[in-house]
Amino acid sequence: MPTPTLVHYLILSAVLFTIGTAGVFVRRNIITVLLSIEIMLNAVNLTFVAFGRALGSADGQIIVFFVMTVAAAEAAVGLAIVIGLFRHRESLNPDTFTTLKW
Amino acid sequence: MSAFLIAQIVLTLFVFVMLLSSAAVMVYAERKVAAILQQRMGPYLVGPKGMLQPLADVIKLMFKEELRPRAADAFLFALAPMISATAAFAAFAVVPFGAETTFFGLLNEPLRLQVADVNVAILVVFAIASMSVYGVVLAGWSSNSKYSLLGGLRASAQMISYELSYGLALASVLVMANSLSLSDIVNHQAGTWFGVVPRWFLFIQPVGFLVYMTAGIAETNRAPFDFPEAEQELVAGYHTEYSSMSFAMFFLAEYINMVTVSAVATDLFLGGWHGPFLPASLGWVWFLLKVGAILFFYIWMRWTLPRYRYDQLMRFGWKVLLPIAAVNLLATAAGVLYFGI
Amino acid sequence: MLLLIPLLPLVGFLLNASFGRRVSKPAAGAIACGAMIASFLVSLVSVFRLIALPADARAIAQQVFTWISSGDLAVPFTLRLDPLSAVMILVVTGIGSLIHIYSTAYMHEERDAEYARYFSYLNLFAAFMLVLVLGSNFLVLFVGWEGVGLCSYLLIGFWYEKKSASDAGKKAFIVNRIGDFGFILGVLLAFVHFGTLDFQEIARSSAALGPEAAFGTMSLITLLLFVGATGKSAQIPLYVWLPDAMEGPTPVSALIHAATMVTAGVYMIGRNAVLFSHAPQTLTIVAIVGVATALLAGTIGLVQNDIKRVLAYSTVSQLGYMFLAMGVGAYAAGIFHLYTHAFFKALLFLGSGAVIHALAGEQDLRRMGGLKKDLPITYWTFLIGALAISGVPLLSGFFSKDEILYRTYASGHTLLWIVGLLTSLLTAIYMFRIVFLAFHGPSRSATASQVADHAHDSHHGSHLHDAPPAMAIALVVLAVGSVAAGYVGLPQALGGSNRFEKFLEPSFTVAEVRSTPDTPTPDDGAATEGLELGLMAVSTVVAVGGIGLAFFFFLANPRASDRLASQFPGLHRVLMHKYYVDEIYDAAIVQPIRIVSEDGLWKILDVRVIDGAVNDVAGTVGGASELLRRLQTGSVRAYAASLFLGVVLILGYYLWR
Amino acid sequence: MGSDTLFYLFGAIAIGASLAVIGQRNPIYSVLLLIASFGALSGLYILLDAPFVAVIQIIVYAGAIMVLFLFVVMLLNAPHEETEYDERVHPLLRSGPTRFGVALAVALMVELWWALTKGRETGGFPEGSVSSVAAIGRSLFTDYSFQFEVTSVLILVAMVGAVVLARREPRRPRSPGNP
Repeated sequence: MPTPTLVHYLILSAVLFTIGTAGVFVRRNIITVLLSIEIMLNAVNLTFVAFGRALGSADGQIIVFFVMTVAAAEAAVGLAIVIGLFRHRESLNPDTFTTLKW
Repeated sequence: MSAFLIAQIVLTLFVFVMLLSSAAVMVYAERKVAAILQQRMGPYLVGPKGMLQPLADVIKLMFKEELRPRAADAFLFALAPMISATAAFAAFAVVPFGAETTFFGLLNEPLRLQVADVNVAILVVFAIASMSVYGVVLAGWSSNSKYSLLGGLRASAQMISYELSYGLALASVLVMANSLSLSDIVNHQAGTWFGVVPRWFLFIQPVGFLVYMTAGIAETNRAPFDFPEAEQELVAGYHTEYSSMSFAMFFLAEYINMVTVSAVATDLFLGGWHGPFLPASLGWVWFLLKVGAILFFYIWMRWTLPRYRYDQLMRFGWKVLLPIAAVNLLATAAGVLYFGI
Repeated sequence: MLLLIPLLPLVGFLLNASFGRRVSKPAAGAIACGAMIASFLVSLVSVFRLIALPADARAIAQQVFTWISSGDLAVPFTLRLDPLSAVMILVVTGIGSLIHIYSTAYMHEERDAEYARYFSYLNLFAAFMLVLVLGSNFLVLFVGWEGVGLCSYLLIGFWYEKKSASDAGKKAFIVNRIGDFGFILGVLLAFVHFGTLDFQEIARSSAALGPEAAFGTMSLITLLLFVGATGKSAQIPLYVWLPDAMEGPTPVSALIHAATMVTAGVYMIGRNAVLFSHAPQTLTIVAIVGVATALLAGTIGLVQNDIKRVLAYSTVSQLGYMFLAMGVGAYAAGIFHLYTHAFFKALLFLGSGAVIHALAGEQDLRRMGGLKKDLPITYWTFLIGALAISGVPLLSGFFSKDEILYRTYASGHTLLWIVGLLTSLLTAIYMFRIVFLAFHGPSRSATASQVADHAHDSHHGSHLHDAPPAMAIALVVLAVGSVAAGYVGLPQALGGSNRFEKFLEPSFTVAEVRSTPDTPTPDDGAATEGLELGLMAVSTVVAVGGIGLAFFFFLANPRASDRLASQFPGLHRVLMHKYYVDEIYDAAIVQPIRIVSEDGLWKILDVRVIDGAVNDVAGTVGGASELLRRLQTGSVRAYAASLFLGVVLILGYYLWR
Repeated sequence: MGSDTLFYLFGAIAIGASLAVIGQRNPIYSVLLLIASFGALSGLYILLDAPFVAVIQIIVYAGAIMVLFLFVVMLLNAPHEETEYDERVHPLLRSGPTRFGVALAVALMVELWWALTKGRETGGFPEGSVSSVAAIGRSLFTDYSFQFEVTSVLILVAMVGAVVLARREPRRPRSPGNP
């Protein structure tokens, strides 16, 4: 097996990102959809760290912190919305929530 | 394989065995100390002064039947105790417990008495502590029993809440030591002030120490913060449905966690293996003494203080401990900045 | 070392704020006074160290930490002690300590928690004030500047349950905000222009530029800074908050609204003396505003009946003097007056506080009188303060005020000098009006007799009580200060050597520029000395004349003043209503804003334009949506799919290219 | 075991766990598998000389965010996805967005693969790397201080938002005659 280079990390990241994308469409449970989004964010993080390593700078790692904070905020608000939705409809299927207002 | 590598492997196995036996010692000590505090005898039948009692307990647990509720999630039910026990052992891996030594010339280069020397050790301890929540939560959920679920939820809420104060207390120490490595932090505390007072962080960071110890007790779910297993309310909390060896693993995890918290406290605040009278190669004796003292304190607390109420616990954690820890960190940072320590 | 000076009061604040309500009053008071006195002692040590340095290198700096370091903007949190700061910290901590001690007695009737709250605010104020005067750049100064504003607000509204007090607090805050707006703009402009916020660097680069002939950037910067100073130091047009600020406890009025905070504007101009010197247009404006304020406030002060309000207008008037000095370039004279004024004005306020305290809260001059025999300490100390402020020779106020008038005259502003002299006359009149109305003559006090009767009932032989020991100490020390403080700056004309001015001189110049010392300072030659002595004689005559007038109108012949008032009813009414400035502001600024907001912004702009636009847009959108809503399935997944489709297409396009 | 092998091992775990996350219906297992995936990513970060990010990844993602997910799953006692639909309809025959989305994901994969293999081979990583926590911290609090402050505001807003959204509606007081 070849020694991993930047491209290997990028391909790994691309695969993870695609898995996340597919997850958003395949699963019919909002929580899993949110998890898929986390996969995508992590794929992006991997890209940043790999590029930072390749360029020899700390910036890649720093951006990862910001992504993590955004992910945390997103998870908190997203899950709060999920709880609110579940209270109303007793369901977690995103296809249940198609009304534009109630 | 070099002698160094062999020594490293031996050391790792040694630490593992020592942790296992420390749990046994702790069980015995806990029962004896409790008995003394309550003016009872405590275990005295098995072995001299009942010293083989933990062994008997282990044998008894091993021969018991492994029960599992029918509605439980089989995989997670089995996984949960393993997570707990693994996390407990893993955290100790980065804790140094003695100065570098060549074992009286047996090795060519000195070996550090520590399983893995990581330069972000203090964060690793913190990370593994945060992982141990999963064992408890999963145990509570997978048992499919209301007592277990409540216990699990309480435990995780409590551990997450106190993790913040725990982390801030750690941070105030690492700000002072200017390093994330536990060995560096310990070596930073070598020597004395005025030739008498050891340069322990305990004396510069008394508030940090108190916060750390309080949060540590809450993190390990010990009395007076033992809500997850409050017998009177929840039967036994998250491990109500467990028996035999899986129960033993939770039990083991609890005691090893205590040992880890005490060991980390010793490294962070009490100067680790540094102490007078003994040569550096015997520093681990000092280390054991200090850890032992903290563990005794743990047991003493458990049998002295009544349990809080759950809301009091949460209020204390968020409204008292966390602000104190945050102010302490700020003050420490300001002090370090000003005095340029 | 320098850091300790503001840090000690801050620690006092933290202690009192955290635990004050749990400890007894003496403990809370002791913490606050201890912190202040300790700070005073540290200041003394620092100043002695400063004086020990050679005259042209008198500065001690301490960089506490790097505060901001972002791009071009690098601001260290640096404290710097130079002669100017030295004077200021001694005034703040010294007079501050005395007022703290005084307050322990004055505030004694408050509840424990309130008492601790009061002292915590007072300490916080001292900390911010010290940061203000020690800061070595605009941003650090601004921290103190805003901090003292906050404390002023908190302390004016200390009795927040009283509506007038909380209103006065808000008024002070809002009016100051207007000034601060100018100040901030000035600081920003200074940063843009000079690329730094450090005072010394600004002074150096402005000195390199040379004075501005026409109105340019530097004039604009200084003018904006001066707007800030008018807010903080109660000058036209932003002086209106200060008289109302008397709603706060009297020691607060003495400390914040007479001795220290209100002088921050004067200090700020002195601190930037080099910059201001290079903007002569602004200096002229400063001088005119200063003298106009002095005159205006002096005339209002003549007719007010609330003892503290008279003192407040007197403060405004004296601040006007200081700005006059700044405006004619006599920075040292201005700071000298600031320093002597701190003593006698604090003394006068504390004296009035003692009167109010004795009369159980009575502040109306018309209901006082004859207090001389009951309150001897208060009387004598108050009298000394009044003599000092009136400019009677050999007392401190005489030297500083005379220095200002002399320098004004010497710089050729004869008109300003005449107005200043007139104000000096007014000062003597209204000050002795207080003395005669409050302490001499028959007692007109309902309260006093009640108090006396009450005391008579409970235990015989008791009468109105004079200041308790803590208050008396502060009064006596300040009275001694009011007499003696002037001698550090004894002018050459009277055989002194003007040491104060020489000491301050390095603060107002730049090292490089100081190569030509003593340029136009007209302290050489017998001619100028003769002129100075002549002017002194004139102002002495004016002061004594003013006292005489006051004696005639308010003591010997009280009807005469009423007759005078009825002869000029219009003028009297205008003065009673303080030139209707509050009403004018209300009509010219507050009401228009309200009317524009209500009828313009709300009823037309908001309701018709904005809401109308929103409604129309909504209508249009509604119509369009009727068509477009078929796209909106409401299924999150479909949205996500379209989003990804876009990603795939755009990425595909770039790859294809 | 060299670090090369470790890369392939961790990569395989990450991909396998992520596939499993979206491949089965029990949300609890999804959460746990995602934690495993994060663990593998953390290992990759260590291989990339970023131990600090690796530890933070565990503390923040595994220790906090995933606990939150687990909490919500447990709180809602989240039902498995409705299974009758799955039994009735073959995955490839499902309604519009799902089918379309999977096709898009595949297209995206192809495109990314193409983009990454199109360029020259970049070769190995250079020698110098920034792994010191102090260096990262210094950069974070000076060069990125504005971003840092903005992020803290974001967190605050998210916190308030989460509290408001998840709060139970205050129950209306019952009328006295109607127990």
